[in-house]
Amino acid sequence: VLKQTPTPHPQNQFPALQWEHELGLAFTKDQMNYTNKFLVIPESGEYFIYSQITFRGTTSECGDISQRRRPNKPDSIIVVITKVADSYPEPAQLLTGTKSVCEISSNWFQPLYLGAMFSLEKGDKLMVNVSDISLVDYTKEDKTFFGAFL
Amino acid sequence: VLKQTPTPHPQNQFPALQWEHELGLAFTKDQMNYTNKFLVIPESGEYFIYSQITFRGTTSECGDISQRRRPNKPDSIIVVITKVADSYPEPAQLLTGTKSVCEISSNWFQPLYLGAMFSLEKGDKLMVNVSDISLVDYTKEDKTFFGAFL
Amino acid sequence: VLKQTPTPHPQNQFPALQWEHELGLAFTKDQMNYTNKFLVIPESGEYFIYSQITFRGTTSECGDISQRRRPNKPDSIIVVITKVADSYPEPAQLLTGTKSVCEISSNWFQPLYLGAMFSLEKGDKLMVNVSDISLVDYTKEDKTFFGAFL
Amino acid sequence: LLLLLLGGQGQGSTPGPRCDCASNFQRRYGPFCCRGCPMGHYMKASCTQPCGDSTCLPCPQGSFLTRENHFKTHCTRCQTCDEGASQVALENCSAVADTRCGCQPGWLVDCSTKPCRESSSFSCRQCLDCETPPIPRPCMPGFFENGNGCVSCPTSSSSSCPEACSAICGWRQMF
Repeated sequence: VLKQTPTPHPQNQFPALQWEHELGLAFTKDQMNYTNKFLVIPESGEYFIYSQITFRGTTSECGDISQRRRPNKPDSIIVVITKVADSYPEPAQLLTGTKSVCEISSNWFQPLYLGAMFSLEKGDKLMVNVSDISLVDYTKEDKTFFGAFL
Repeated sequence: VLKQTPTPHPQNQFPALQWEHELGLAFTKDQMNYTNKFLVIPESGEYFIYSQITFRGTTSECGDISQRRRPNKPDSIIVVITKVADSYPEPAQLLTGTKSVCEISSNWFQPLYLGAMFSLEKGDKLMVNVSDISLVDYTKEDKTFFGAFL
Repeated sequence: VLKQTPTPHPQNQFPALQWEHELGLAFTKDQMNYTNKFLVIPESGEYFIYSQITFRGTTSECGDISQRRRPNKPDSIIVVITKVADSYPEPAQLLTGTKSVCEISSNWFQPLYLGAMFSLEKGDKLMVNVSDISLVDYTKEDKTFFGAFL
Repeated sequence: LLLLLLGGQGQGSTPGPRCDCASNFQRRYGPFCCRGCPMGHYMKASCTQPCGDSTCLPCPQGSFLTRENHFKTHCTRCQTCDEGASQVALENCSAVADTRCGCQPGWLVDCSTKPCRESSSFSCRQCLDCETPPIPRPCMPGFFENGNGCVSCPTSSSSSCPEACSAICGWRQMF
């Protein structure tokens, strides 16, 4: 994953992540194409799509147990793998990882992993959206990654 | 995953989940058959089997830190992918995801993901069992899913 | 996974796990070879590599909320899938799962799952390293596992 | 003319034991119905003659199968007792039974979860601290000890302020 440059995104949509697709462990093959945050599907078929996002943050308000009267509401971390197709104007959420966060420690970090098989069409585009880009650990390629294979 | 109709199950066995296998993102192909909570293997070979279950609940007794004398015992969430074969009368646990739950927040939600390759025989049947069906988030197909491919 | 015999390991390196590769659900095929903690790649190509490690421990110091002045630093659990190649003297970290641990319960247990596709060369060796071998649940083969396929 | 056909249904001319895979301890492999393997053995190969025995080999060390007349091609791996949780093997794994893990005499089985499930992990605790009540630990900040429980500190000014609550309501005592 690349260090993310904050970009405006529609209010009801989670921001999409940018990815490195050539350096280090990253690679594309057999006409699988990466462009502008999207993996572009080169031929129709069943693809296994996967991603891991490592999130990290400082202590959450919910975890502040000193002034506690009753349990607080948790924060959350969310990752969504989304498909955009020419055949239909609305993106489709293929995979969602969602976890509540109520950590009592001074800082926290945790991964969310997703992976499943989907029937895709040539030209379909895949992106990864997250609830809060500032919580994404973009420091190392082995912690946060995204891919698909036929 | 489908909304689950509570069904009686043997005391020492976790309940199996029911799945949608045709609507939306769900599909079966190449004689892979889904029937009565089971994926039925059409031909012998090595299959990659995967599942994600999103669990959600309200605060757990363990997380009630106000009445604390000493650390409480956690509750737990468990998902097991099980194989049933004609060749042997006892089911085999292929994959197990198990996590302790001791949340201090008013509510919590988290996924458990599993995936691995297994050598399977034609006619083998796969099901997904969970420790507590009432904690399974069945609301959206991209949060809780199950599949296998050759 | 096998019960681990503690072995000396370089200070800056996490210990590697030992695996069962024949009994029960474990198997190797098509010249994929397992020797001395390593999976050895038999032919060049793109491999999907995956592993789950179930960690378990007793309550962590960070989770001791009775003496709390301000939030403690969390412990952590880390799993790394590492590649060792003849072509380069240093191992490469392919996949990393890292999670903070600050549990208030008397004991805790949780899995970390990893899986992704990599371009590998014939003779490359894969191993799984963990931050603390004593926290690994080695009791059952369906909780902690490791594999790769072409 | 009544032609009465009995027996083997085309499986060889001599009338042998009933061999039509109907009984539950026979299974069809290709043209033949085979008999299964005994407990403690896995099926290496199916039979090569009608109603023959499958080739069955003993489960390797560290694996087992508990059932008779089966057709499983690999044995189940024995579980390992969790030494980190002070478990011991009450019964070692054999070819016909899994390891039975438990606690040594004088130690208490302490289930790891609440509720305790059959598959829940457990640890063993020495019994010298089984009977004695748990060492009382101070209540959480914002709570004070009342009887054997913790009660939240008063916030209204009408009631007195227990010492443990001085950080919360102690200022009122000064006026």
